[in-house]
Amino acid sequence: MRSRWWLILMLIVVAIALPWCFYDWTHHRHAGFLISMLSQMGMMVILALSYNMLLGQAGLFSLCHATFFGIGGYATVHLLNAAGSGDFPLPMEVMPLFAGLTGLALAILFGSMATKQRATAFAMITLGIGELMATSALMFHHFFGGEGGVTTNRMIDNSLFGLSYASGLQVYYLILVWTVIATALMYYLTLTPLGRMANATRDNFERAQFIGYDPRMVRFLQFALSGFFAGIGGGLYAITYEIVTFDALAAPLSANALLMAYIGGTTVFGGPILGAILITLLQSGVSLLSNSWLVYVGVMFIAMVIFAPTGLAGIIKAHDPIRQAGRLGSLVVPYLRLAIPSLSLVLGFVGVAELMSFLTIGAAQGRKLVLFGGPIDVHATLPWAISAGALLVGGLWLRFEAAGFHRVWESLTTEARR
Amino acid sequence: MTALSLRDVRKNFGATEIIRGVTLDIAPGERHCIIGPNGAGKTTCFNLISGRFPITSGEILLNGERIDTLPPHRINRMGLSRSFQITSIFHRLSVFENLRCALLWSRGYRYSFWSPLWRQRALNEAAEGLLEELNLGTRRNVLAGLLSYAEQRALEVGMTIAGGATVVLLDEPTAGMSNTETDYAMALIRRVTQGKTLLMVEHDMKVVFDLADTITVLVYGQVIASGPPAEVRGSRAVQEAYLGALDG
Amino acid sequence: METVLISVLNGLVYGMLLFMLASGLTLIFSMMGVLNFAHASIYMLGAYLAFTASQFLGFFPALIIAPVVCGLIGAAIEIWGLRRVHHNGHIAELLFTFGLVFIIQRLVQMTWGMLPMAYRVPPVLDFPLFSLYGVNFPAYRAFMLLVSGAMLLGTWLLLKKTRVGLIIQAALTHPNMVSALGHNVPRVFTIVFAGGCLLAGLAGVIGGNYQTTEPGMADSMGPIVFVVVVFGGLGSLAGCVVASIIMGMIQTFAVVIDYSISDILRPLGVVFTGDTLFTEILTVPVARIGALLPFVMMVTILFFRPRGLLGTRDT
Amino acid sequence: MISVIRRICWAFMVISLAAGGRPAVAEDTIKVAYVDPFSGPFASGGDEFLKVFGYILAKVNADGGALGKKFELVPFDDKLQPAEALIALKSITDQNIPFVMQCTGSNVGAALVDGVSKHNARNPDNRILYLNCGALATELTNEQCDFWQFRFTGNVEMRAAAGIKALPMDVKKVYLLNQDYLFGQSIQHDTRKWLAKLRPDIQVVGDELMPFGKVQDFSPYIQKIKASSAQSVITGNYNRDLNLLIKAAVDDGLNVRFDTYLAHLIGGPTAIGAAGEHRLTTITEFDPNVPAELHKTDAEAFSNGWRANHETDFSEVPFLTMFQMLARAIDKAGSTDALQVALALEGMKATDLVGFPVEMRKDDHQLLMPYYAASFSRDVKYDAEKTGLGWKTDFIASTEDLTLPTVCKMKRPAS
Repeated sequence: MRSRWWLILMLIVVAIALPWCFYDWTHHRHAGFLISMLSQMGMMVILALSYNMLLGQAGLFSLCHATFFGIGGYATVHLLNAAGSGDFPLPMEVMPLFAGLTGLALAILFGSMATKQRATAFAMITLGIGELMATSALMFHHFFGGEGGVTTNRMIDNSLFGLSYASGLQVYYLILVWTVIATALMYYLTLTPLGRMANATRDNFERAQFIGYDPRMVRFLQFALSGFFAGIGGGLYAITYEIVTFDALAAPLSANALLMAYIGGTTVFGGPILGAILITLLQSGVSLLSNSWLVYVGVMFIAMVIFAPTGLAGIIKAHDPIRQAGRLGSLVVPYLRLAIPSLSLVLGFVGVAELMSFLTIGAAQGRKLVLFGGPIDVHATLPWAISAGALLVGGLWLRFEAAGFHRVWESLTTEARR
Repeated sequence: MTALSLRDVRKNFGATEIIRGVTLDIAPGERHCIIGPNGAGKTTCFNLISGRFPITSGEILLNGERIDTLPPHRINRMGLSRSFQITSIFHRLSVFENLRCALLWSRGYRYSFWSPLWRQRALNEAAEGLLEELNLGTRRNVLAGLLSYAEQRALEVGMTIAGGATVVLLDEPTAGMSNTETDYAMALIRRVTQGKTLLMVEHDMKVVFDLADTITVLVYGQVIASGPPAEVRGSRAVQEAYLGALDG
Repeated sequence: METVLISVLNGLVYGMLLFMLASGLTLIFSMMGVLNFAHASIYMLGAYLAFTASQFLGFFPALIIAPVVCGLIGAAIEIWGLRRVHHNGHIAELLFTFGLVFIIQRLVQMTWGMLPMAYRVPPVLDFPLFSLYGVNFPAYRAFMLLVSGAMLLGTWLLLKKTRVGLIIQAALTHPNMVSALGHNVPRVFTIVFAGGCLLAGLAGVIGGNYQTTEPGMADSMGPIVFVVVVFGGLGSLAGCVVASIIMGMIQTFAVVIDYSISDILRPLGVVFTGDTLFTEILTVPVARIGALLPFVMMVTILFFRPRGLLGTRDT
Repeated sequence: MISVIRRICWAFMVISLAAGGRPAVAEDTIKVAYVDPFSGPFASGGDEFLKVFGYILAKVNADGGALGKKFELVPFDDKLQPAEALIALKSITDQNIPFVMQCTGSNVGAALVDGVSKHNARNPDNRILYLNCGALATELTNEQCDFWQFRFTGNVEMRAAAGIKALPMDVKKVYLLNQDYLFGQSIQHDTRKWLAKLRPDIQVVGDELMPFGKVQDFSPYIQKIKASSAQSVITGNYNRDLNLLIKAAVDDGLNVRFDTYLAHLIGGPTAIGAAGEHRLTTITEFDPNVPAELHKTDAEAFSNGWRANHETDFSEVPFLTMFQMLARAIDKAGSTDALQVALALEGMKATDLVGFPVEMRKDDHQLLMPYYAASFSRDVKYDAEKTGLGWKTDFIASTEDLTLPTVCKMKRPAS
């Protein structure tokens, strides 16, 4: 147990220190891009964790989770405008809480409809709700501001600690505080009767009935609470970007929540945190480097789904028995032997994908392919040969290494179990 | 006043009639066994009593109150709990968690999302006690899905009685067990259902005649005999149903 | 009066287009339980393949080639992809199809470029068949009705009357028993998935030139197809047909209705003033929210009847 | 412990630097950040404009660029999402790029106007100018106007005015059909306003909003238009929502004029094809036939230079005017400081490629420019996207015609 608290503490320290690592000494200011990416990660961690309260904890496959995130955002924007104009003075630090309450209210309304069913029927009802909300946000101007969205100004100089929230750093630390609070609360929830019964109804809702619990009520409460936390995330979104448009409650964001939770690992509480960090990096970072980042995202999902259905956290957790047996050291060499072919496989694939995309689309855009340092002539056969070669060699070699790795893994796990 | 009674209960799925008017009365504290050939409607009876399926007509009373229109969780809260023919437990929770969940409602925690479970000493002690009673102490933190078949059946029996139900329904608790396991399971059932009303479906005749105060024989959805073991053993109707008509 | 008749006809045409797309998904979704989000992408592929094939070989050969190629692509996806993911559960399968959507979209953008294709109705079908009260009814729409009708009949016959159909029907609910009887169920799954993709490809060939062929066409048809399949009920072809036609009619007639909830309440003396969100919702004419009605209906029917209209088993 | 954090920092450093897109050591150029969608279903917008800017910058740089340095375009993918655009804005200001340009989507435009003005207020030493080359909503240079935004494309009201002026006198009944979101609604509002002002004789027999991008079958709308016996449909629809509308009209045999605003957008002529002949008009900023009709040889040469190796047509004259005026403003200001360039740019008068006078109005930073009402017909010198039909200019709304009042009350920065 002790090692886990150290890990959490270390993570928080890193999160606090990170912006200062990239302080731009020449201009005496922070790397704005890094801070906004970290802020985005904070929000996405809350969104992914609150989504996993449904998918991982209660086995509810929802397709409209962004609705509560977005409504939290819209509520916060209107609250900020009201606070700014003075007729509803509210300190900035409390705004996310009100955003959460709005998310809770909407989750109660939609939850009463959706949680009457389970499995696919539940998923389809949430698909319907998601589409309804996104389109009405585009159409109705009064609350949603139509397509231009609703803008606000976060500098309402009404803060418990006298902060002006002008600089992105202060906003980032507000987000960090709320992310820690929300994560702690969500973790606490998993240790309460409702949290345990959510897992129970996920595993076997009929047995849950015969120990006195109405599965529908358990699903409903879990759905409502997850809406509360998603609303908090939405509030932080509104404070960071100071504008909320219908994109904050549209289908792509719901899909994002699902992908972050699944890639991170739904069986472990901390899984979605990993997923949120990885997906935000992919979306904000890699998308600036290449236009075909969507292909990489798609291929990564397919690889994860086939080879690692339990997600990243699932893989890490699978190492526990070996770690307890103290045999982790003997895994280092097999992992290294795996690393080289997989690196060549990945680089080969990236090479082929970029060459193909520049051959067809990039060329027309008049942009040169800059890869691994130098500009590359897309029509020359050499880059194609190298990339295809790396891909093929990497693939075959990886298959061969994987077999060896599997043998080592089996021997270690059986040994650890004895 | 009977603990549990069925009055002319009928059930049909579409056109086919499964339960054709069953009337049964079980006194408090009585150990009652239902036997009968496969497809006689034994498990369907259990599903009707426990509210899993709605009845077509008739009445079911628990301690005098009608329960045939209530959903299973309301019936359970009134003091009736059951086990399943196919083991039904929370396979991704540990054994201790399974038992603690079974205790939650009866200890009044209801749907609370604020009380921290690790600090509920009385609840945790009760769960530990149950663990010892089921002799599953060594398997405390193992995921229920990874237990052996017999251990899972024992766990399910434990969960069935954990909620303090006065009427306990056990659906073939010893199915698929070896002799030693059956003896062990029967000793466990006898011990944990002390003072409770027990209704059991069973195929193992040794178990039935060893445990039951009264036996009811169900054939094609109808009760053909009901009474103390000796009387039922001698009844011609039962022999005919089981062994087929002897003399032409 | 004539607008009603024409609207019914147009509603039927649009409904049958939805049916062509949804029938493939009904098979896949109800048979393998796979929430196939890539179904609309296969529909897009069908349209693009038909465009390329019709440039070299003309429309009618393309009508055969494009669906067959889509079917082969579907078989390849099932064998190398879905089969390996099946044991990881339905959500894993859904995520697999999610990944597919991104890849297919980028591949289409790479091979055919970003701009809409000039995939047009073939001249031989591009004439008004008849005109009713001054409004023409183009021959191509009649052709669409013909093809979708043939597809309905063909699928129905295949499922109900042929041996493969019986095996598929049986494997729908009891795959283990079917494999116990010696049928190679994984191959049946491949046949079903390939068949579903073939139907989607055929719908793409027909729908491609009726609508516009562009990289964004998959996203616009995506959600409405799920509504039709779920509203019609899982595992029921009849339900799928009825649901498609209902959705087609709604989309067509909703546009005609111009008054809103507040207009209905006004004769009862209830008038809405003030500039709040609720007045905005209550004063919105039905015509503006025509595209939303299918989702409203899906949510309501699932709430009361999870099996959908004619579904055979609970979703 | 410290070494661990140090290593993690290095990892992030590499990512964020690489994320900047260009190694910092590029030769000395004036960088202009270009934010638009380059991935996902809307990628065609950004992709097409990138080619156009490449062609324009070749000319502007050949004419000497500004301060002796060449312009360099730094693309950022916003996936048509406001949040992504604001994240990109942070990366842009980190690299001290003084100008950010955006040409697709009013939702992203509104976010950038707001984001840039807040950034400049909070970081006076690292200010940035927002060059709006495509977010058309009228509010952006009226209620939501801002000192740091310069719009180099006509807003919806200017286009509506030009469209109404170009309507033939025999049109007496019109039917309005627009998409149900900010852009479509502002077209609906401005078109009615200018119809009442310029053509009170015209009767609006229908006024309809349809869900954006969700309608698969337009025949019901065609029925309503037929029932209303309208002579012309005025619509701001574009891409899919316009192509399907016209296709449905042709299928149902409804011969009525389609007076549109954006039918000339890339891909429009291809998708509509022959169906649009004699019934389709649009309001465009330029078309290859304009210089031919006005005998402007250099403009025609420039436009043909583009047509030589693209199937699409060059119609983005305002983009060229934007860079030409920007270059002059930078030369006049003597630096790329946002405030100096802004002061030099506002009120600047220039002539566009075709030779018409244009002006960057001081009080709302809106470029006043001419618009051409053109109809889709066969007898033109240059056809559009090889469809055999091209845009024939019917009416030219001059810059004076389109100098419309503005309600912008701009907050000017102190220093």
